[in-house]
Amino acid sequence: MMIQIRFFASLREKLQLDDCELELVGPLSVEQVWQKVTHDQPMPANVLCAVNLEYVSLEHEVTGGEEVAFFPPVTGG
Amino acid sequence: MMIQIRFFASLREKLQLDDCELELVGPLSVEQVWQKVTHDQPMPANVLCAVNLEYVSLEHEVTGGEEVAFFPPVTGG
Amino acid sequence: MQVEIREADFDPYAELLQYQTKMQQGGQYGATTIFVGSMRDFNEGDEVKAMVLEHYPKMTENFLLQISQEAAEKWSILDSLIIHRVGEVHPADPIVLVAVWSAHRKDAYEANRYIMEALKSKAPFWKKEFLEKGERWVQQNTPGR
Amino acid sequence: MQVEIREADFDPYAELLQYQTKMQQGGQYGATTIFVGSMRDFNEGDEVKAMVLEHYPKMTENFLLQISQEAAEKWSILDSLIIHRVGEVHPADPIVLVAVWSAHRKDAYEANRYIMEALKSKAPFWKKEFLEKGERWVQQNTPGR
Repeated sequence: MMIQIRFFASLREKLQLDDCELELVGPLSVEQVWQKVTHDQPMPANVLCAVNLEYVSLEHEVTGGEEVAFFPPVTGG
Repeated sequence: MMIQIRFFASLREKLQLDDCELELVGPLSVEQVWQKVTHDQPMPANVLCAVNLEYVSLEHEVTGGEEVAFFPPVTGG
Repeated sequence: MQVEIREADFDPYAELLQYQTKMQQGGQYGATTIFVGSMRDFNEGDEVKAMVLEHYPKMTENFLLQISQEAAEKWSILDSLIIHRVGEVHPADPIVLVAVWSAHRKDAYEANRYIMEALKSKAPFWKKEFLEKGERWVQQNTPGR
Repeated sequence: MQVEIREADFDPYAELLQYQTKMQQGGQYGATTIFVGSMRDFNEGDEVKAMVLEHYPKMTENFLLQISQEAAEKWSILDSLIIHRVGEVHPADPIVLVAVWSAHRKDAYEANRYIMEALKSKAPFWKKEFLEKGERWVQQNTPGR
């Protein structure tokens, strides 16, 4: 099962990673997803994470078919 | 010395008093002004009073030349 | 800082656009808060057909200017505008417009609410409602409601 | 209840007039509160020439709709409207419009501020500022400021 991974704003520029896909062999926490796709780059303390367009904690597990997004603190309004 | 007296809104209608003048022989509190011009009608507890367009308490003294206004609770906005 | 009493119907959004264009402070304010009070067709269980707003000329303007100045002392604001109707109004007509321009939203929100609460509790305006049967003076404004 | 992401400049006052006309609830609402956030030409000691607003499509709309619904559950409101710009903006351009219609002012003020604070703290938008020399991402929004 595949998952889609997206990065936004300063995080995308800093990591120089485009949106990508990852093949899952078993369930992964979003923190483990980060480790895999960034090749173990340290995660900034204030990174926010969403799965299927909803905020989740880093312990949230994905099992396949999800869209996982990582982004910096929001600055809208 | 004369003072001008004005009544507004429900108070004007209830008292059936138009704006009027009063000749002062000495200083009067606004409460005493009320008594004179209304011929001792009881003053409703929530009456507001202004002298020269500024809120004052009923003890405020007028000495002549002022505009004294009595009105009910305000209901603007 | 401007305060106006209007004897005819006004469009708050057209007024805002016009005032803001004249202000020429675009780029300085990050936050604009606006309150528009409009006439409701229902009050205290009765249908209201029309309303007449009386005021105390000059004292009203003085008072509104005074609360605008108080707001400008308490909060960091760039400008403010108050427009208030008098005379006969009908359901849906705008009655009051309060606008505050500030660099930041906290000041803009708090100053706007301060002005409205002061206006509601102390500005010398009075409303008389015309119902299907008869008329009545509104007794008082509810604090903070 | 409406939520919109705009890719082009908008006039908040024209939008309000249009939305309110369509609402057809005149006479029901006594209180309309409006917040307009505009681009400032100055931030953290630097002149800002332009800004690019990025967002997370779909998540943004979902989130804004969710906070509109939360506001409608917490307060008694008749309708609400949120418009938020994305793309390139310049000083004085409107960035966000939040409007709330209610019978009474307390609900309208509180619901509007609730929506703005939630939007500022959690709606997935990001600002990149363009200065005289170089560019930078805005690091974070200040709570309640």
